[in-house]
Amino acid sequence: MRIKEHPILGPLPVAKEVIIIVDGKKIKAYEGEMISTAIVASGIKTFRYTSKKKEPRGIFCAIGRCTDCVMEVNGRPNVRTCVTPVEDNMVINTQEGLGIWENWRGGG
Amino acid sequence: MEYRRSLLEKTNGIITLEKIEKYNGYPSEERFSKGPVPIIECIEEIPCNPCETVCDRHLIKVGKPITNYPRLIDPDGKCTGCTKCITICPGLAIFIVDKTYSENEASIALPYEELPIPVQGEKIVGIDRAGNSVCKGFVQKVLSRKNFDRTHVVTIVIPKEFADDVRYFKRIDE
Amino acid sequence: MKTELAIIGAGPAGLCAAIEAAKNGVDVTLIDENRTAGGQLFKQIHRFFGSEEHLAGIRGFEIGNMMLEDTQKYGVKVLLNTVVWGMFPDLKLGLSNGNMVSVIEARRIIVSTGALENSLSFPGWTLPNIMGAGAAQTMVNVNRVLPGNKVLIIGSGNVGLIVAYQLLQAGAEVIAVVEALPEVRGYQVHASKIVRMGIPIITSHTITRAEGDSCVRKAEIARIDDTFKVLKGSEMILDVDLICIAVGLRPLAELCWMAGMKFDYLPQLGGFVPLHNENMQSSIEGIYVAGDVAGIEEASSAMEEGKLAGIAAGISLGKIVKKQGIEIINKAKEGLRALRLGPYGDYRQESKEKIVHHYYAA
Amino acid sequence: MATVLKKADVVVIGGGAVGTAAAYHLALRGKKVVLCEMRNIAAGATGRCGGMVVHCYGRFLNIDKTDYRLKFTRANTKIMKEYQKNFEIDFEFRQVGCLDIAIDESEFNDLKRLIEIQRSLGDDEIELLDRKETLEVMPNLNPEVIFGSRLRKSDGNLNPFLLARAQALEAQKLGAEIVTHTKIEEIVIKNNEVQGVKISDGIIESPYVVNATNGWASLLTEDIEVIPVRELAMVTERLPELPPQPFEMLCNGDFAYGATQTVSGNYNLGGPGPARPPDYNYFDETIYADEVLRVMSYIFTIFPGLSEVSIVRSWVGTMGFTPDGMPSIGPMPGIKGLFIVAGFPAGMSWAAISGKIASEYICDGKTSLPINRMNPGRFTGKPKVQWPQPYDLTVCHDFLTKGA
Repeated sequence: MRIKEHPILGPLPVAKEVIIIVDGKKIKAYEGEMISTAIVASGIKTFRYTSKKKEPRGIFCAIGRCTDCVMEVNGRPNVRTCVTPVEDNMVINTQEGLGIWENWRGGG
Repeated sequence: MEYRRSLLEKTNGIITLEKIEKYNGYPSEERFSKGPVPIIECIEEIPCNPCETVCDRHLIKVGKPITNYPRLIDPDGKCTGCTKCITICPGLAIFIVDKTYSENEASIALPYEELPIPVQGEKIVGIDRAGNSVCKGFVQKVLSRKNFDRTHVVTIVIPKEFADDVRYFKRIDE
Repeated sequence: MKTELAIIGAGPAGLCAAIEAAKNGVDVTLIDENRTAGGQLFKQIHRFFGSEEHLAGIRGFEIGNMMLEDTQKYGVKVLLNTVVWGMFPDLKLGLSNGNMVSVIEARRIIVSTGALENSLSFPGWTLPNIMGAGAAQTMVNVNRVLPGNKVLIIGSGNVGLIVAYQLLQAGAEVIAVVEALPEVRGYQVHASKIVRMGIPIITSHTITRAEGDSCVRKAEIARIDDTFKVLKGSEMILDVDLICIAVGLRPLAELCWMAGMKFDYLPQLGGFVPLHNENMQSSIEGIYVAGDVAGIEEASSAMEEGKLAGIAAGISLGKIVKKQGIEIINKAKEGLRALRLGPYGDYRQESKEKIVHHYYAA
Repeated sequence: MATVLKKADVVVIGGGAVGTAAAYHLALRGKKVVLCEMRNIAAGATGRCGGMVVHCYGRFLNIDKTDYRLKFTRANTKIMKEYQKNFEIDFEFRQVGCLDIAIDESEFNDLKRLIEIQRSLGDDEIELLDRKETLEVMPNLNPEVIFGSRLRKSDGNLNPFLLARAQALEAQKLGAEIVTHTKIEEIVIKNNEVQGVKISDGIIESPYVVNATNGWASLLTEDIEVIPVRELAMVTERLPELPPQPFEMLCNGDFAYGATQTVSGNYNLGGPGPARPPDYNYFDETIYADEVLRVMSYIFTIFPGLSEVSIVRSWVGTMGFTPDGMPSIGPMPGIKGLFIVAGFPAGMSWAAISGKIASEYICDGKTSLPINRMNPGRFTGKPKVQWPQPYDLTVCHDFLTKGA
């Protein structure tokens, strides 16, 4: 959940509210924050399932290095949600294995 | 959670009065009788000396190199209890103990960086260096100055015999 | 695109290098893949150690803000959201920003790309909400969101101890800090603080298993002997929903490998470290390294190494008068020497001397 | 006199797909084999290539020897299918087809002529596809650029690391010794007879030596003249399998740019990376910005979808060409006991059969397939081929296609 009041950092900075759609559900987010922030704030911890063993995975490094937090964003899989800021009505899906490339020019 | 107690029993990393006495020195009862005394509980050679530079009366000595153990040099009780040293210390390892607060009570000014900030008069439990609750007391004063950069100085009052052990507190209602 | 000095990574080392060089007339381009500069500074809400020159007593993110202002003041060109995807032999850097790909040519390069947290494998280690302690610190202090409420921390170095405190500040309950070795690894002052606040530090213990489904739910810790063998029967199951791994960091030196730098293996400095001399010049002419990429230390040393590299590059570019440059270099070296003392500093000083020795021997 | 470290029936030099194949097939015949590798298994060309299995690599060059080459590459595929039945390691060999793409009308007409020649030489598999048919087989290609293609359904790809490791493991199980990080200083020859090999701390005595070092082969045996060719390779992030999935594209004549998808979903991209002035060092494994951009942008014109995909890593590999484009497989004339297996532009399509032939020759003195056209000594005494300098693509294209 979001840290509304922090002893050192003070209150949450005011930011424009945006809506993102995660697995079909509308979730509130703040402009400029990372996708992973909004996802974790909404209580979701699993971002993807691995392709072979279908195991749940979530944030590990939070600095865009380990790719364990990748999800499908606007029809493109493998997007590192910990370093990608949210945009209004972004469509985000939990990634199953290698994910589905929707409107990809290279798509089959 | 029942394992809470068994975990606490096994804990390591507790700083002891002997070590403080050995590395930083601990005020004598005679020095305590003169008024507030900063207690520095920083028993390792770590490269750090803001406590030395912040004291307007130059009562804390580190010297060169800055890994020397910090020591209070204030035999005549020049310390005014201004608490600058408490809030500058990166390790939150400095407290001011005033055993002259009252006949059988002592006050302890300690750094506090959590929410909610305590309120004057609030009932508290005194916690020692190992995390154990050892006595009851109350919040005597809360200082929240801008130049303390978000570290508040909470002064609690507890029975005098615990003044050498209590270094933290918890609210009663918690 | 051409520049005199390209600096890769705008953390404490990169920022200091950029400021010191630009202050002395060098045309600097500072490149960082993130949306904001500052690197680890902005998740460090605690006060820095060191002395006045190291800006001790000031909180990490305040230092970050001060440096961002200085970069504007001294005219540093800052390229954010820009990934350096390649460092090529003739001091060329491949950049990409969005889907715009370009190549920048520099006369000198400073690599200050920082470090990555180590992971630790145990049954269940890939479960969601088992993350690096630095990652949790970023989530809490930068992204302002608490990933879990009942936290177990593995590793009692400064990162483990500080993150335990900062999770508590953010309102989480820290169940315990678990340490494999018999004694606490980080500064005593950090340990004393969390112990008095009720967080037990359990030494000679490690995590043997984690369980959960869409999130970690349980962690099993157990006592181990000095050969790290688990003592049967000493297992304890803890209810947790977040496990933070604080078992050290390693340099993020892919660009250094790619450019063909020579390396040394020094576990005390995080593993494979690019060879460099006392002025941070790497084994490749014209390329310097600074900060955690040149050996894991803390932000204060990274800042001093950044100054060192910035000035050394400025001198070799002929833009900084040698005499004046040497003064700043010696001051930075004094700053580093002061930080590399005592039980937590001696081994780093010794390792750094070994690197410089191998640099000249290679 | 250097100390004799050990004795072997055969010393194989080179730990790539070809060397490990030779070690395996020799060990299968009960020979005491020692394989020496300068770096690590599959650290040379094998570990840097796209893993393509192409039964008839290239276009004009050696088109007249189609039937001869198909004997080897078809036998190679048969052996690899046997491997798959009893090898412990699965090296991910799949026959998903290969498209050789024509990017303009003249190339398309070339392909038409080539296919007639191939068919006349007994190649019943090769098919000519026009643009529509090509795009049906691989819809992600760029219709504006594609004119048509040549398709062979039995081509495919494999994991080159795993092939080399699989063969090495099976060879070890049969008693072969694999020695890595061991550089051969010289092949010891006394009065034209192999005595063994010299390494830093001594000699390994052996009556037979197999030189399977491909791009580096001429450094140990000058006269066989294998020319190292620098190739740039890249790998993308993992993508779902693109249905249907013939993989590799050969285009722009013999200087192939290629894209092949691995079993785990990454796309391997490749293209020519000519050696750089001033010293034109073909063994230079460092990467240069301009060549990465060139290979990437060329492939993206053919396969636009890939431009939205991240490139994760790029590296350089060293292939081995011979002046006439045919591999050099056979005993070295005039030197008893020295067998050469080198000079493969498409190593993965020849490795297994070349290893088997080496073991046949060493064990039986004859081979199951005729190796007369690949005599390693065929260039001895002829003027050394001067690789055209500066080595630029168009010049080399003509050089390779029209021969020396």
